[in-house]
Amino acid sequence: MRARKVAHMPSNFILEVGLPHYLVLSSLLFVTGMAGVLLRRNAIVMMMSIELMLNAVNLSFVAFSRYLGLLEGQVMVFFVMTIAAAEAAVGLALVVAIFKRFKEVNIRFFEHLKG
Amino acid sequence: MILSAVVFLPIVFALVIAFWPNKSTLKPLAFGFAIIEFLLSLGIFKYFDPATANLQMVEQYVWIERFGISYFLGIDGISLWLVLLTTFLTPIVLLGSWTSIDQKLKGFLASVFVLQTAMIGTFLAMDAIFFYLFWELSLVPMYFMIGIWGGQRRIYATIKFFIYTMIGSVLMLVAIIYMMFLTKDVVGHMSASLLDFYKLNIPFVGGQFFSLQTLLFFAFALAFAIKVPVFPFHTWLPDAHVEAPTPGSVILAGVMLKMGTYGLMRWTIPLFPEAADYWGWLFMLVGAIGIVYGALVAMVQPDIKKLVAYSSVSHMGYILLGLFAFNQFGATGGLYQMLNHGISTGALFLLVGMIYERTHSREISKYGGLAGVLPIFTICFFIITLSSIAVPMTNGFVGEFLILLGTYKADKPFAFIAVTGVVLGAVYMLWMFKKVFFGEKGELVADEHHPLHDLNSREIAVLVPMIIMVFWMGLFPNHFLDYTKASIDHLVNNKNNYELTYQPTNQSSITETQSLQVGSTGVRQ
Amino acid sequence: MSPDVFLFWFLAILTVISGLMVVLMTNPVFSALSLAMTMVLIGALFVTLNATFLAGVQLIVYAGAVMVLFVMVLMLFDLKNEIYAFTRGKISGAFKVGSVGILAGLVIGSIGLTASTLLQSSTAPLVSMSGDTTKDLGKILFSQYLLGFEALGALLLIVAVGAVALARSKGGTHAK
Amino acid sequence: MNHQLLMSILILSPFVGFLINGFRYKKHSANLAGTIATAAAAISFLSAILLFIDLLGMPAESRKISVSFFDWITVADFKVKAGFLVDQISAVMILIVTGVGSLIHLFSVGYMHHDKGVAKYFAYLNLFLFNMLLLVLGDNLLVMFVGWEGVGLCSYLLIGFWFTDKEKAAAGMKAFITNRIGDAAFLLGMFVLFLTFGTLTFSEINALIPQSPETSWLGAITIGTLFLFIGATGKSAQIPLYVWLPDAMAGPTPVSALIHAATMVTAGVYMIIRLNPLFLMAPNTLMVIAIIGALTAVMAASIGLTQWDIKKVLAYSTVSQLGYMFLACGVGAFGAALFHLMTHAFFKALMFLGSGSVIHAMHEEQDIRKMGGLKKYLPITHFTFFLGWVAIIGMPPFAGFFSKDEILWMSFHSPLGHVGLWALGAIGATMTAFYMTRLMALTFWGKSRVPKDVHPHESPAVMTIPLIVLGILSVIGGWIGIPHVIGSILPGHPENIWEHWLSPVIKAVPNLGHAEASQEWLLMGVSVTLAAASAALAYHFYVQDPEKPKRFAAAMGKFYEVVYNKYFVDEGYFAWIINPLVRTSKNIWFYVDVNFIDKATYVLSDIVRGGGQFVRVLQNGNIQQYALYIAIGIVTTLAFVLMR
Amino acid sequence: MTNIGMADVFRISPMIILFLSSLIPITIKVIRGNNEQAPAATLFQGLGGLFASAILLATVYTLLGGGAQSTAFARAIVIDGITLWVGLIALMGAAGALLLMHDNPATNGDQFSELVFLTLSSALGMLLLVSAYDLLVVFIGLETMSLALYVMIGMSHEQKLSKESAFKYFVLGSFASALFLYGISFLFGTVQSTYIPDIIQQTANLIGTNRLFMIGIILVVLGFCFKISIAPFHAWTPDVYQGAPTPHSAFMATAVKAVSFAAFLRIISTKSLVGSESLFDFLQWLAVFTMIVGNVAALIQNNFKRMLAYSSISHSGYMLVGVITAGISDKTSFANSGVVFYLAAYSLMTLGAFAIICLMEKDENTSIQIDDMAGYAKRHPLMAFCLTLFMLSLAGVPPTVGFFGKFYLFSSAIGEGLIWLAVWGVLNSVISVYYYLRPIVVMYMKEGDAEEAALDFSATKTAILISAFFVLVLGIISGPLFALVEKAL
Repeated sequence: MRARKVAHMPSNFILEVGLPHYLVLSSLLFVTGMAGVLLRRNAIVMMMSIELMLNAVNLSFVAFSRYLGLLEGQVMVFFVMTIAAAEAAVGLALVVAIFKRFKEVNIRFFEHLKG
Repeated sequence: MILSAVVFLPIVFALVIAFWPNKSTLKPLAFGFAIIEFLLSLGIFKYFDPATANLQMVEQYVWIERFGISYFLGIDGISLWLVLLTTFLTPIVLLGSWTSIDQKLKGFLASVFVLQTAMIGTFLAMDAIFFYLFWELSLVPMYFMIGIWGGQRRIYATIKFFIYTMIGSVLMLVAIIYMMFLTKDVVGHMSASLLDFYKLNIPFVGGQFFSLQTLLFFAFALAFAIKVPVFPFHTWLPDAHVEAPTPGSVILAGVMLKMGTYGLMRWTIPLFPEAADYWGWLFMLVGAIGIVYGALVAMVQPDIKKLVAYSSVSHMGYILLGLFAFNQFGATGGLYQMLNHGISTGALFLLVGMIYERTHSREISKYGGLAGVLPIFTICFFIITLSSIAVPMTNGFVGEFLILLGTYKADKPFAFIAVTGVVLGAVYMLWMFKKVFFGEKGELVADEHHPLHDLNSREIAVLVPMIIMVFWMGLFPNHFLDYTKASIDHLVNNKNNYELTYQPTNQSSITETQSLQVGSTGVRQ
Repeated sequence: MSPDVFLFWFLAILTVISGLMVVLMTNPVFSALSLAMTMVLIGALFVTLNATFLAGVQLIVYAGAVMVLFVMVLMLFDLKNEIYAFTRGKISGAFKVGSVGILAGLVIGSIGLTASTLLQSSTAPLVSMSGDTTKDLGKILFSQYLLGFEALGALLLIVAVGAVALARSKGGTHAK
Repeated sequence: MNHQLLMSILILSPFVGFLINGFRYKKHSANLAGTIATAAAAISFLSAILLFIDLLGMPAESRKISVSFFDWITVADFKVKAGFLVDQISAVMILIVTGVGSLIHLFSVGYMHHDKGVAKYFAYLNLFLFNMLLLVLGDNLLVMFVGWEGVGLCSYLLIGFWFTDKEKAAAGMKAFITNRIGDAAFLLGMFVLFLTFGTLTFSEINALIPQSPETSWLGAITIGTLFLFIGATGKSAQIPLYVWLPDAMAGPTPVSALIHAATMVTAGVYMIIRLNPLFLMAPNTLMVIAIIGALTAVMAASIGLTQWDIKKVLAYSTVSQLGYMFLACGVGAFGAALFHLMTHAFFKALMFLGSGSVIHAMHEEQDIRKMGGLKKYLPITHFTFFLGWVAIIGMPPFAGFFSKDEILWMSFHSPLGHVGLWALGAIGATMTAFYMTRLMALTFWGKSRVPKDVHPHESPAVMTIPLIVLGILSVIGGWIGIPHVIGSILPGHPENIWEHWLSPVIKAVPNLGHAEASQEWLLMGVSVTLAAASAALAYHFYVQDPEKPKRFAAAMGKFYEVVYNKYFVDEGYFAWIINPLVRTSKNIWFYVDVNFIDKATYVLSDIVRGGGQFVRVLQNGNIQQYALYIAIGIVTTLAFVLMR
Repeated sequence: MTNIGMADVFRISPMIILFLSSLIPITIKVIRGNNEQAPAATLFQGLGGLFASAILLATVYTLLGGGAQSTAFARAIVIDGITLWVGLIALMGAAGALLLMHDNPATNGDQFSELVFLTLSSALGMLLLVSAYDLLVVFIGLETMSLALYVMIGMSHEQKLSKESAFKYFVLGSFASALFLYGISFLFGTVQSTYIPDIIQQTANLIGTNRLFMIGIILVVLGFCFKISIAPFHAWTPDVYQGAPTPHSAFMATAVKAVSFAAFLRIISTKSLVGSESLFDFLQWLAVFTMIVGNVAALIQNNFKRMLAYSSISHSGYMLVGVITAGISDKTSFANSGVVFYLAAYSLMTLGAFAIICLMEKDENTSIQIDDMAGYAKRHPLMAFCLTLFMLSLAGVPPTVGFFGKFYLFSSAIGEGLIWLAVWGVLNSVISVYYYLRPIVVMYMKEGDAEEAALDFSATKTAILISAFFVLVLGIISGPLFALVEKAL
């Protein structure tokens, strides 16, 4: 069973692009973004990683929308984009405020609250 | 109405005291209040019918309808004397602490009255949640009493006290809630009424710990056992007693410990008769161990108060033994011993407090020869010691005798263990008495700079009622037992299908007055 | 391999690479540029999914406005290559990479296992999505999603006021 | 006169005396306090006499005055009344208690004249009388137990009367606690009897006993009576609980006379006599009682041979004599036991008071090595003491002879007896004669060894009058129980009034065979001869050749050491019971309470705290760490849910 | 196509009025040339808005009576019992927080108008969230609420910790919303709708079979778990509560938590989700884990706010028990109302506790350590008494409302057979007793400098007294309130 799948999958998988492809792509982008949040220390890069995650979500929405034939997915994306922009604005405002205070955007300097 | 008044009047007093403007009149005011409360509680006798085992003077109003929780007060022979004990001790405590409590007086007096409400409520509430409310409420003022007016390690002691007691009682809460759901099948709706709980027919599987009745039984029993306190859970008690101020110790020993044994008597045993039967040996065992253990440990205490505290452990072991003997002697003796212990240990703590006020030390080794210096004090102490070691004609003897008789009837080996407590009790009390009162004058007693004064008239007034009670209860136990007889007979004879009924007096009653004959059917056999 | 398929693979691989670059570039500016590129590529992917309007919005809002914002802030801080770009703890790093990897594995695995059933339940015709969807989008937006839309308006106002307030916040009443 | 009133006066009069003196505890006037107390005792004695007269007026079979005051404890079928009973047994006892008691009160007035706590002393003494009356009069075991514990309590108070002396306070405590051990057994005995018979009233128990004796060791009656007997060993100072009595001599000497010789210590014997039909049904118990009694008699006597303290000698003598009483009970001769109880009360009270007089004269000196030749200083004391001496060594026709002889005879003759028991009794009697003579010799006869600064003088009249009265009683007290063999040869053939009086309430020993008079004569002769010989020996030792005892003691070596140190019983108790107990207590307190239960609680709380510290470490302030937790949470959840 | 008319507008009138009134203070500030008006005036405007909104909410609910016709905007929102009660709790929380902000040195004075605006806006988001019937609206509500909060925290006059905490909150919040959104996308993909009733309806079919659906539902659930700070998603809570100005902490602990729970309840409180036993098993473990983590960590805290933050985590654990019960029970109402009642109770007592911290703060940089409270009882006997009341209520000691909250919550769990959860809950509440008693211990039993302060009244004290009053009174007469809640749900 498994052997057959392995044998046939590649050609199908490469030649027939469908919803799963987009979903896999979106999930890869999502976890990449997640990894960015987890690994990068620069506050702005972390925020960018979050944007990446949101974009991955958007991709998934649009893919669903396309393959399910539902426009609502695109509406969702529309909303998500707006909110992401708003988030970015607030986030950057915060980062600027922090920078003004700490002269630093590396999150390792923001560990006063702990325990 | 009288029960409600008895329960809630102290809260009103507490409020009045909290807003009383004049600090100098606080003490007489509070004392007067306590006396009023005591007189009011005497009024219960006017309506009390000793001939019936029914619940009397019932007041029941719907409180939380959804869960069948009601404001439910009632009294019978089991709770009667405990209520009286509470109201009797309170004025004594107040009088006894006249000079020892000077700081934050308002808070102290208010605490005492709140505590009084909580304790009386515990004895009178016949609704599980209502009961639980008072049960837990009683922790708070006592917590403050120990924590604010206590000794050096008061904070450690008070937190230990609070958390120990809490651990037990929360499991009881779970059990109560579970039983409230069980009542649905019996009375048709959720009910927290104790009378409905009695109608429950909880399946019991012997030998299996994780069976329903056993688990519920232990959930209840643990709560009460910690409060009593039963042997392995007793360590909070010495700490609490040693650190507590005198009035705190008196109330703690005098009444609060009784809440545990009362709970066993009122709740655990009749609610889970099979489990109580099956596991009774365990409780008799820990009771017997408690007697011997408490006595042995009391024997080697360097601190008078700690000694008295461990003696409490020992005495409470007797009560446990009596309750789990499941016969009239044991139960009567147990109940009587609750009162005795309240009087004698309460008085002991008062006495220890009096001497502590004079010398600011409780270390036995620093005393000696007190008898020559403080004769009245010595006499009082001696009388109370006699009561504590159960010399005949004092109250302690009646209780201890009945308990031992009941135990012997039920289970001889435990009686043999318990009887050693009779000897050991004398050993530690008299040993202490010898060291403190006899011999050459100790460093505190001989101190030229602080000559000791014998008891003043206030202190004598505090002790005289106690001493009168010691002999009254010792010589005429029937005056007291007449009131409890019906209830205890009912409890012992119908243990396996115990029910309480009452004559309804108001419309909003949500409990049927006709008792369902659940005992004759179902799993109970 | 049809052009569509080729396009997809091309865009997909590029997107993943640029996405990875966002994370891996130690210079934040490069990260930002990679992110911009990723967004553009995603916009392109939107086009392959017949979401042309969204593709446009993606370019304007994301690649345009948001990225400009990011870059601007970066420039404000004048950041160079960072020495401590990544977290250092080895164990926690392993945990982080591991958890992310497992998450990817789980999600992708689930997608793989569910792929066959994914579209069966769909009854809506695919054809309607082939044309331009902008108009329909507008209709839905202003009927079914009107509340959300309005709320979004309020949200933007809040964010605007908030960002201004944050920027102007001077600090303590006892500020020196 | 109304019996109830009479009974009330009898019992309450000492109590009232106690209250009056108790509230005057600070007063120093010995005369006033003594008068009050003595009057209270005397009133009691008068009532006792009146009751006795009433009793005499009744027909022999129904001689019984029973008064019940109130229901004391009523629980289910356990009903105990505060009921009192005067019958043949208790009538004798109340007469002894109040009579001897009154005399000793009177003596005390003189003896305690200079003591500051004299009011307190008399209060205690009256309280003791009250409790003793409760004990004696109680018509059931529980009321008896009230008195039983009450007298123990008074004994505690009086032994520790001079409480500033640690030793004396300790002696009081020892007495009380040792008694308590017995009391605990007494309680158990009551439980057994109550659960067997459903009552604790003597008359009902005695009516309910089975027809045939119980042969099993585990039968209810055997066990119950054994428990009661253990109770009696505590109160009446028998092996193994006798150790308190010699120490109890720390109390004032009249107290020793009243409590530790005449009355309280005989309570155990009295209790057994009260329940004689029951005990008769438990031959096993009787056997134990007899053996213990005989052993105690010998052992205590042997210790008495070596003691130097005048009161200690008397104390061991008391233990020994009590042993005789138990021996009598054990062989079923309850009448003889009561008889000896009475005569012993006379002569032992006499001797104690005499010793009190001596001590008084010697300014609180009790060591007989520092006395000698007191005869000329204390003629009355010496004379009365002499009477006591002849009585106790069993010289006919003094009181002790009749009672002791009866016991020895019965221990041989009774089917429950044994020649071995008789032999032990005879040995004991011999020793008694020896140490008593030794006491007489060292105290009154021979050369004076009195220190120079002490000037002995005869006691005042209040002290000598009781001595004289008791001396008379010691002489004639035995004449009411003249055995048949002697009675038959005496002019007028005096009857054995004693036996006759007691016959309705004391069951005769079953299967008592017919006795040969010659046998009885023989045994009597042997014991009297032995006693006389040993008395003569002692006289030789201590008066004629005072160096001999020392040589003799040296010859005995280790054995003498052991006996002199009372067989090291006290030390043994300390080493094997008390010290281990205290050590164990300390250990369990330290290891179980402090180091186990509390530690366990601490460990629990430490675990909780440790958990807190752990969470605290995880909460390190780094956002990425936090995000990692989220990621881990999500991954775990997904894995958990999806993999299932 | 659905018609949207005045009826819909009427249904969202509480939100509209809130939005409009939120604009008043900043508008006035702009009109006054960027000068703050009197703080009291701003405060009253804000309170007025909240009050009006509450009144309207109650009116709307009363007129519509819950049920199907109370939806609006193409069923995007619904005004039902949860909306009403949790909405009221949120508005109350906001009002309380406003009162606190008025006095607190970290929030009053400069930029108070903006704060009021943001608070009301956040409340707007909350109303949206509690009434949302569509995951999209949920998301929007969530974001509105959160974004306003991030800014509010960042605006604190305190410069160091508040910035850090705002940033942490922001990053983690965004991270979680991304995950949440990702979950929504899967739900959308599998159910083909984001409409909650649709999802619930489809659940029965999809739950066992469709793994993507499972991922979606899990991510959504865990997204809520983040907001309500369920361990291990709780890590932000202590840092943020501690760093944020105390009024904002109070706001978060009361309103934010309440509405997040409400939205969570809406999604989970359906029998159909039981299909995934493993999910519920896992949630149960999470609940237990959360209680333990919260309690043990709170045990060793010395910073009062941080302690309360951990305690808030543990309370989330308790409430999660109720939510789980609601999820598996037939009669959802009982467990639901248990949770809602607990939310109300918890809000009251925790608001009071934070309010007292506010009162103690001398300037914006003060951080209240528990050990510093020695002698407080002597200085402010009334306040100390109130704090005692709050602490005991939090610990669940009768007859306070906290006890009855726990009682209803655990009753429902026991009624559904989740006894072990109830046992864990009560055992944990014993642990919690220890740290709740600590402030009391320090206040009453340790000596501190003690000159009795004059009795003056302030907005904060008003909030404290009102909370204390209700903590006590609602405890004693909790029955009717609970009946009311239950009737509504």
